[in-house]
Order: sequence, then C-alpha cells, then structure tokens
Amino acid sequence: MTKLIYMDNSATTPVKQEVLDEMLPYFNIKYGNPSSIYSLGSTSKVAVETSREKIATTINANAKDIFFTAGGSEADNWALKGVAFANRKKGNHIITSKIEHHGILHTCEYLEKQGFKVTYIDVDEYGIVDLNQLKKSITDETILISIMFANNEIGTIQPIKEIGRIAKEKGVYFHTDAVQAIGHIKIDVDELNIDMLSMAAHKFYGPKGIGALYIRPGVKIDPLISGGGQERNRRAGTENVPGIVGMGKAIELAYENLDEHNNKLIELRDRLIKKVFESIDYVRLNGHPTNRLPGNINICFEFIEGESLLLSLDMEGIAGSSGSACTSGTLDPSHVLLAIGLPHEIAHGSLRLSLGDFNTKDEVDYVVEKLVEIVARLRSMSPLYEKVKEVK
Amino acid sequence: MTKLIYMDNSATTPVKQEVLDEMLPYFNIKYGNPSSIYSLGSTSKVAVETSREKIATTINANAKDIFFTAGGSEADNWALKGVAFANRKKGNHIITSKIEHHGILHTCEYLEKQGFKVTYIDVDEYGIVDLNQLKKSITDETILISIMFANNEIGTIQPIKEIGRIAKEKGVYFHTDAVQAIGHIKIDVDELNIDMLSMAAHKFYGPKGIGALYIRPGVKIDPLISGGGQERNRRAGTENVPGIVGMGKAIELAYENLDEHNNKLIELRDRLIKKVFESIDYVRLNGHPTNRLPGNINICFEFIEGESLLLSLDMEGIAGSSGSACTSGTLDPSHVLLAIGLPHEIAHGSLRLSLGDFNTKDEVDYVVEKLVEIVARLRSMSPLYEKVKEVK
Amino acid sequence: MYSEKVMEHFKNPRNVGEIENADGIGEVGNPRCGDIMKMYLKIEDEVIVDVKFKTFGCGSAIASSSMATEMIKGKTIEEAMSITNKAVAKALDGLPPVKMHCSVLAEQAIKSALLDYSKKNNVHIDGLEDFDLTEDPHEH
Amino acid sequence: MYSEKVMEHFKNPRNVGEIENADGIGEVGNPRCGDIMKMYLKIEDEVIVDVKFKTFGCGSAIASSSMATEMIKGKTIEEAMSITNKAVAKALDGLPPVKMHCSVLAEQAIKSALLDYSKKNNVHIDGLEDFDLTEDPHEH
Ligand SMILES: Cc1ncc(COP(=O)(O)O)c(C=O)c1O
Ligand SMILES: Cc1ncc(COP(=O)(O)O)c(C=O)c1O
Repeated sequence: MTKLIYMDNSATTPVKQEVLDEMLPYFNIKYGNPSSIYSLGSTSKVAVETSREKIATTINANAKDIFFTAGGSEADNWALKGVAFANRKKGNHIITSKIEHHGILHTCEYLEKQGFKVTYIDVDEYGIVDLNQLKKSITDETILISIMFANNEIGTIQPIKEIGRIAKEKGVYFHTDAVQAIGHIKIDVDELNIDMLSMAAHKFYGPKGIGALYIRPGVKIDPLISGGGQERNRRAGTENVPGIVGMGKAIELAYENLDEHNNKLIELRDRLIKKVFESIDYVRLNGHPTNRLPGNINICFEFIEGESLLLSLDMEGIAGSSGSACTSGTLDPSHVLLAIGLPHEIAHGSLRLSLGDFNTKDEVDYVVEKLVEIVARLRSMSPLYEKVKEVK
Repeated sequence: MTKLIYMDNSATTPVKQEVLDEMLPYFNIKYGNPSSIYSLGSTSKVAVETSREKIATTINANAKDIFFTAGGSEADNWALKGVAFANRKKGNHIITSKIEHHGILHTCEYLEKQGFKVTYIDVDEYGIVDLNQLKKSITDETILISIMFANNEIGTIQPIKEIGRIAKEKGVYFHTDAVQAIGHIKIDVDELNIDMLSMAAHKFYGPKGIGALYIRPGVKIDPLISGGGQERNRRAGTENVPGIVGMGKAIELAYENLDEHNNKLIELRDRLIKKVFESIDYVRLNGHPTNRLPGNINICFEFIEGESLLLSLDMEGIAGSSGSACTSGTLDPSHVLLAIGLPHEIAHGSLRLSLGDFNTKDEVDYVVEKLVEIVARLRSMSPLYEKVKEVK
Repeated sequence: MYSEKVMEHFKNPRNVGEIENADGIGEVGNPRCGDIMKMYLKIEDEVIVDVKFKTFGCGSAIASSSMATEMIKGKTIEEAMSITNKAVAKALDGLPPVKMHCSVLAEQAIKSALLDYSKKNNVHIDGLEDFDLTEDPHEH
Repeated sequence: MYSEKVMEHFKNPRNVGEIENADGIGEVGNPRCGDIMKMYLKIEDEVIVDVKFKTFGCGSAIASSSMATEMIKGKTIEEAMSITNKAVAKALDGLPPVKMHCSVLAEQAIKSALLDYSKKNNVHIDGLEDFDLTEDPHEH
C-alpha cells in the first residue's frame, strides 16, 4: 500500500515522539501512585502537578482549577450533569446548540429524562449560533449555557466572547466544549468569561484516554465519579500519570509555535479547497469560509455517498471522515450538516479532511488528484448523477 | 539511595515490559480512531476487540459484555449510579458493606442524597461480611447488592459465591468491586452469579487510566458517560486504545502462571508475617489469616503511628502504605480497620505491605530487619510505649 | 469491517451501467437515506441475458448491487426470483449487521425490475404478488 | 510533601527522652487522633535549662516536637511563652496545610508543661490564664 496520508486529525492524532518520550518513564520506572507518601509517589505527584500547571498557564487559569478526566466525553458529561444536579434548586433549564458533539447532546437528552428542560439553539448556514435566540431563551430558570468552541465536523468557530458576555450578564454558568479548539486556538478563560471548558489530549498529539475540565472557582458542581480524594475530591480514581504527563507536554508543544503551525495549516487547507473547487463540479464547502479551524475542510460532493468515498480514498492510502449516515451506523446523516440546512441526500455526500502538523503540500495535491478520479468514478455509477446529466 | 523495594502493589503496579511493548505501536503508529472506517481505524478496532475478548475469556464472560472505563472508580460509580437511576421505579434500596473502597462508599453517600436508602453490612473481626445480616436486609425495595471481592487494605476475600447465590435467589442484582481481585484470583462470573464486576488494569501490571465493567446481559443500567456510540452505546469517548491493549495483555499474563505466582507470593507473605511476629512484640495481623489476597500483609504496630513508620521505611528505600489518618489527610484512621473492631489508636499504627511479582525473599528479609530497627526507634520516642513498659 | 469479497466487488463492480431499451428497470431506495439502486434487465425467453446497475450508496450497497447482478445474469426469471437478500449477503462472505439492509435493497431492486418487466409485458411472475416496494429495507 | 528541614528533624530528632524529676511535664493530644506529645522541662531561675520530649505521631508531629524543644532550650519562661505554632512551622520551613495542627500541638505541649510547672511551684506565668488544654489542635 501507498504511504498513509492521514487527514483525519479531528478524529484523533498520533502521539508526538517528544510527548511519548516524556510519558515512557511513568509506565514502569516512575510508576508510583501520586497519593502515596513515599518518594516514588511524590515523583508522580510532582509530574501530575507540573502538567496541571502547563495546562492552566495555556488557558490563563490557575492550576488548582484544572481537573483531569478520561477525555472529552467525560468532561462534557461532568460539566452538564454535575452542574445540573448541583443547581437543581436554582433552576432546571439548560441552553445548548443544535450542532454540539454527542457528548453534549446525548447528555442533554439524559437530563431531559431526569426532568430538566433543554433549549437547542439554531445555527445559520455557516454553523454559527443565533445569538438573539440565545439571549431570548434565557429565563430565571436557566442555570447553564453550553456552546462548543469550534465544531468538530465543519470547523466553525463560535462567537465565544459574546456568549461569555451574555452568560455573565445574566449570571448563568457558561460551559464550552473546546475539545476541537484546545491546542489549535488561543484561549483565555478570563477574557472569554468561560466558567467551564472541556478538553481531550488526543486531539492535539497527546494520548487517548486523558482529558480535563477547567472549573472556575465558585462554580457549584457535583462530582461525576466519586471515591478517593484525588483531584481535590472532585474526580476520584488513581491518576493516569503517563497520560497526564503526555497531555501536559502535548499542550506545551501545541502552543509553542501556534501561529506558525496555523499559518501553514490554513495555507494547506485553502489550497485543498481551492483545487477541489477548480477541478470538481457540484461541490459545496460546509462551515464558515474563514472563521473555521485552521485544519478543517468539509465539502459535499453531490450525487455520491460519503462512505464509498471514504473507502475509495482508503484504497489510495488516504484517511478522512464523513457525515454520512453509513459511517455512523444510524439512518440520518450528521445532525450538524442538517442543522446548517443541507438536504439529507447532499449531507450523505460529505467529506471531512482535517489537516494536521504532519501534512504536506504534496499530500494535498495528491489527495485532490485522487479525489477527482474517485468522484468521477462514483458519479459514473450514480443514478442521481445520471439524472443531472440528462437535465444539462 | 538504596534500590527501591516496592511493597505497595495494591496501590498500583509497574507496567510489565511485555505489556508496554504491546502498547507502544498504538501511540504513534497504529493511532487510528477505532470508529473510523479506513484501515488505520480498523487496526485499532481489532486491537480493542482482541483485548475485550482476552478479558472476557478470563472471567468466563462474553466479549460483548465487557465495557471499558477509565479505571476502577469509574466502573464502581457506573455500576451503582447506573443501576440505581435505571431501576428507581423498581426500588430504592441498595446493600453494601462497611469496608468497601471509597469508590463505592462515597457513591452510596451520593445516592443517599438523591433519595436512595443504603444498608451498610457489618463485617467480623477478619473483615468478612455478615451473611445473615445481608440476607435479612433484603427487602422488596432492594435493587442492588454491591460487595467487594477482596479488600484493598486487609486483603480479606469475601464469600462471593454465597452472596451471588443469595442475590440470585432474591432476584437482586449483584455487583462486585473486584479491583483488587482481578489478576490475582480466578473468577468465573457465571459460577459466582456475578451481574457486574469492576476492574482496573493498574492493579495487575497494566497501565493506569484504564479499567472495565462487566455487565451481564439483561441488567438494566444507565450510562454514566453519554455521547458517541462507543462501547455499544454504553460508554462514550474515543477509546484509550493503548490502554485497552495494555489491559488485555496484562490480564493474559496475570492468568498465565497464576498458581505459580500466587504460591510464591503466599510463601513470601507468610514468611514476612512470621518473621515480624517472631521479632517484634505488640503486633497484630489484620484481615483473615488464610483467606486473604496472596500478596497482602496488614499489621498493626502498637504505640507508633503509621505515617512515621512509612517515612522511616521510605528512608530505607521501602515503599508501603498505612491506614493511619495522617496518610489520608482525614482525622479518622481507615474505616476498614475500624469496621473490624480496632481501636483508633491501634488503627493509626497499621502498615500494609502488598507484595507483587517482582519481590524476592531477600527483600522480605531486609524489610523485616529494617522494621525491627524502625519500630524500636519509634517506640523509644513514644509516650504510649513508655507507659506499657512501666506496667510490665 | 467488510469482507475481502465485499471490498473486491466495491473496487471492481461487475455490470455497472445502463441498458438502453431495457426490458425491465427497477429503482429502489431513497436518497434521503443515502442509498438508491437502479437495475436494468434485458430479458429473452424468460432468461435474464443482460443486467446492469447504477447505485448511489455506501460500499456494501455497491458491492451488493454488483453481486446481485452477477447472481441473476443468465438465470431464468424464476431463478432470479428465488434469490434472497441473505443469499446475496452470503455470496459476499457476509455483511456487517448494520449493512444487511443493502442486501435487502439488492433483492428489492431485482424484484422491482422484474415487476416493471411483468407490467410492461403483461406477464405474470410468481412471487411478485405481494412484493411491497414501500417496505423499508432499514428495518431488516 | 515535607520540607528538608522537617525530614531532617524527623530523622534526627533533638532532645528525645525523659527528664527524671522534671520541673514541669505536659502531655497533649489524643491517641484516638493519632498524636500525643509529652514534654519534660527542667527549669532553673526562670530559665529552661533542659527539655526532652516523647511523641507518638506522624512525621511532622515528631519534627515539630524536636524543633519546639530546640526553640525553648536555654530560653526564659517568658521567651518560651512567646513561641507560637506559626513560629515552629516557619522554623521547619513550613508544614503542609493538613499538618499545621502538629505545630499547634507543639505550642500546646510547651504551655502545658509550663502550666504544670506553675502549678507545682505556685508561680504565676503571664499568658497561661486562658490556656485551654481541651482546645482541639485539629481545628487549626
Ligand atoms: C477495591 C478497590 N476499588 C476501587 C479502586 C479504585 O480504582 P482506581 O483508582 O483505578 O479508580 C481501588 C484502587 O484504588 C480499589 O482497591
Ligand atoms: C467537539 C468534541 N467534543 C467532545 C468529543 C469527545 O472527546 P473524547 O472522544 O475524547 O471523549 C469530541 C471528539 O470526539 C469532539 O470533537
């Protein structure tokens, strides 16, 4: 097989060598439990706290307000359920958007079953939440607004600062799922009035199975996982020390040359988009044209279905993803693509290519070349394309 | 410093080299997201399912009934909260024991706040739960019995088969926290009528941050972490692939030479206990003399306090743990030691040494030698010991 | 995820295309659901002498179409009628459970094309009496 | 967790032992809580000419006892009375927050021994009027 061209960095990323190197000693040399009082334990404790500090610095928070979790989904579940149950007496209304990750949406559905009311804010054709609707939805019962920082499918970045301001004015907690944003965008929780923020290391060249929730002091929140006194009694469980160390190193690397990395990514991204538009007809770009994640490309190829596109790309050694129903085992295509107004049949033909630090210009050009061939081939098999040609 | 003598294997274990070797490719070579449909994703998926199969085989379960979690605490929280909230209509009563891990006890306290009733069964002087009291506590409202397989502090193994039988007869779900037992004791979930079972890889030479919950088909349980469709829609979050692979390898290794390993451990354990009893007076063994974890030693040294014992051992390069209040940041000594009837002042002087696969006879002998010196020294400083000598 | 057979048929689908002046044309599926199969039959003396398909859909939909056309080519109408979705899936060395509906679609596409033929030529085909095109293949 | 100073005093505690016919003996703490400190004073002309301690407790309890005895040895009663728990902790380069009560215990042990001396010798010591032995050091 050809060398792999990995363009699914929004799904997950490889662990960078520097990150893995930092982690390694903590598996079998510095393996102590951070809660233990002997030296081997203190070594682990110091490593955990150093990582916490690195993460905190990055988002302009205090180290003691960073709480490690097993990943983005746990952080999302914790923020929502933790705040909901702890503030039930204050109110039972939560506001979120229609394009959140399932980690948020399914948790909201769960909370609805538990008697909470949830408002799902609409987005415009670019995937930006309707701020007027958001403002109007706030009632005396509203305890939490949860709006993602950047969308995982279409890459659109939300007006977080305005949302933070609205939430602050109304005295409502503001949580943001920043799983796709952290490591890729500069974030200052104070400047943006963020009360809680979810992150996951494997989206920025850190390991899988580790993430964190930032919780502003004063936020009333129940633990999701009770037990031992780890994480200041807020999240029980023996710390995943190598994971935590890896997350710290990864976030440090991510912000070291952020602008440089992003400029490169944006250039590659826009090159790919431009070339696709020049060489393939019946395509649409999903998400905001400029206000999007540096590495995110999301394009619909009409008349073909996403899974067969992905399989064909895989045969050429290219890894991407799709919002097609067929790739998720559900009947409907991506809720995000539907929310921005795409018809089902077009949403089925979406392709997300998410670029990362290891992609090159040559790869971009190769991918476009292959896309041209593959799209032509699949369209030649498609009864839908046939009809369009007839009309022409 | 002297070479480290690690006798705190119940707190956590080093990752075995064979385990780490299996994990390594999944960090940066086979790093695909198991949910992705391209080849790199399938490779991860296969790795996850292979590990699941290994774990299932070990406990005589089906692979599809093993659900990965971030560790033992998450598994415990999930079992209890998941069953409680999903079966609330059936009843609101849960039975557990007084010597459970905090992952269970604090979750029970949380559930009590949510309106559930919890009965905490007593244990005898050896730490064995009172089966009569257990039976009598079951009412029409009882939905769940959660009793740990083996205790983390005193090593006592519970009569799980009888508890399983009682639960089955009464039609109540039976969960067991087997975090200390898995990898060390043969467990057959069918033979023992176990409906749910918690495990954590880092207690058997696997990595930290990964565990699992076995859930028997038919058990009604809510997810703790909702979101993506991973783990058959029951536990969301991108899979911790390296962790899962490590857990599978670790459990395989653990059960490969279980009897041999255990015979060695029991020999070392009993040698250490015997030597301590021969050379130090005013000591008591906590836990059951024979029906205990192969590597577990828990001894109270009267008139001295556990933390200073641990610090002194650490100065000699020996890692152990204690049920003293001072090591946990609380005022009371271990709830387990109090539950077996120890007075506070004696419980403060407890030492747990938990042996593992890497300990040797020479280490045991060295530790006893040092213990004799250290206990003598601390007692010479103790106003309590002074009084005893006066009486003598 | 897919068997080698599925991937082989996806890579090199047999009988892709259209038949001009086909004797029977069937189209099943719904673009909303992400799959449409269109099948063209050339029938002479009760024998399917040629068959072509066009499919909008996922890998297994394309592979199922390809396999189904192979299975009925050169067969009598009666033989074609006896081909079930399970047979198509089996011939592909199995399909993932969530993809079984693709083989159902293939079976339906054959039947739908035969129904078209039977209507156009006013012939009766055993077993098509209660063929229900509106049945949702996703339920399978 | 502990400063080097704490560890040093834990490893090599100064003034461990008893004083026969001590002029003042104080015992504070409670074995239930895991710490007892007993302090012996030899006092001549208002000066603490010798001091010894015995402690049952954690590392910081032992280190605090040791440091406290060092701090009052050779000092006048008045000087000894002015030593606070914060001063003991500071002399040890700090104690973890959960361990501050150990330094409180050390301060109390000194005062308790001085109280014993004042009672036995019927002398008044400024500042001991409202010394309350029953105060719980863990509250600090
Ligand atoms: C009996 C028992 N249950 C649960 C746990 C919690 O496991 P973890 O720390 O991996 O979450 C532990 C270990 O700390 C344990 O010993
Ligand atoms: C926006 C967003 N939120 C949450 C998650 C969940 O993160 P994890 O899979 O690490 O639990 C993801 C990634 O899958 C994501 O993209």
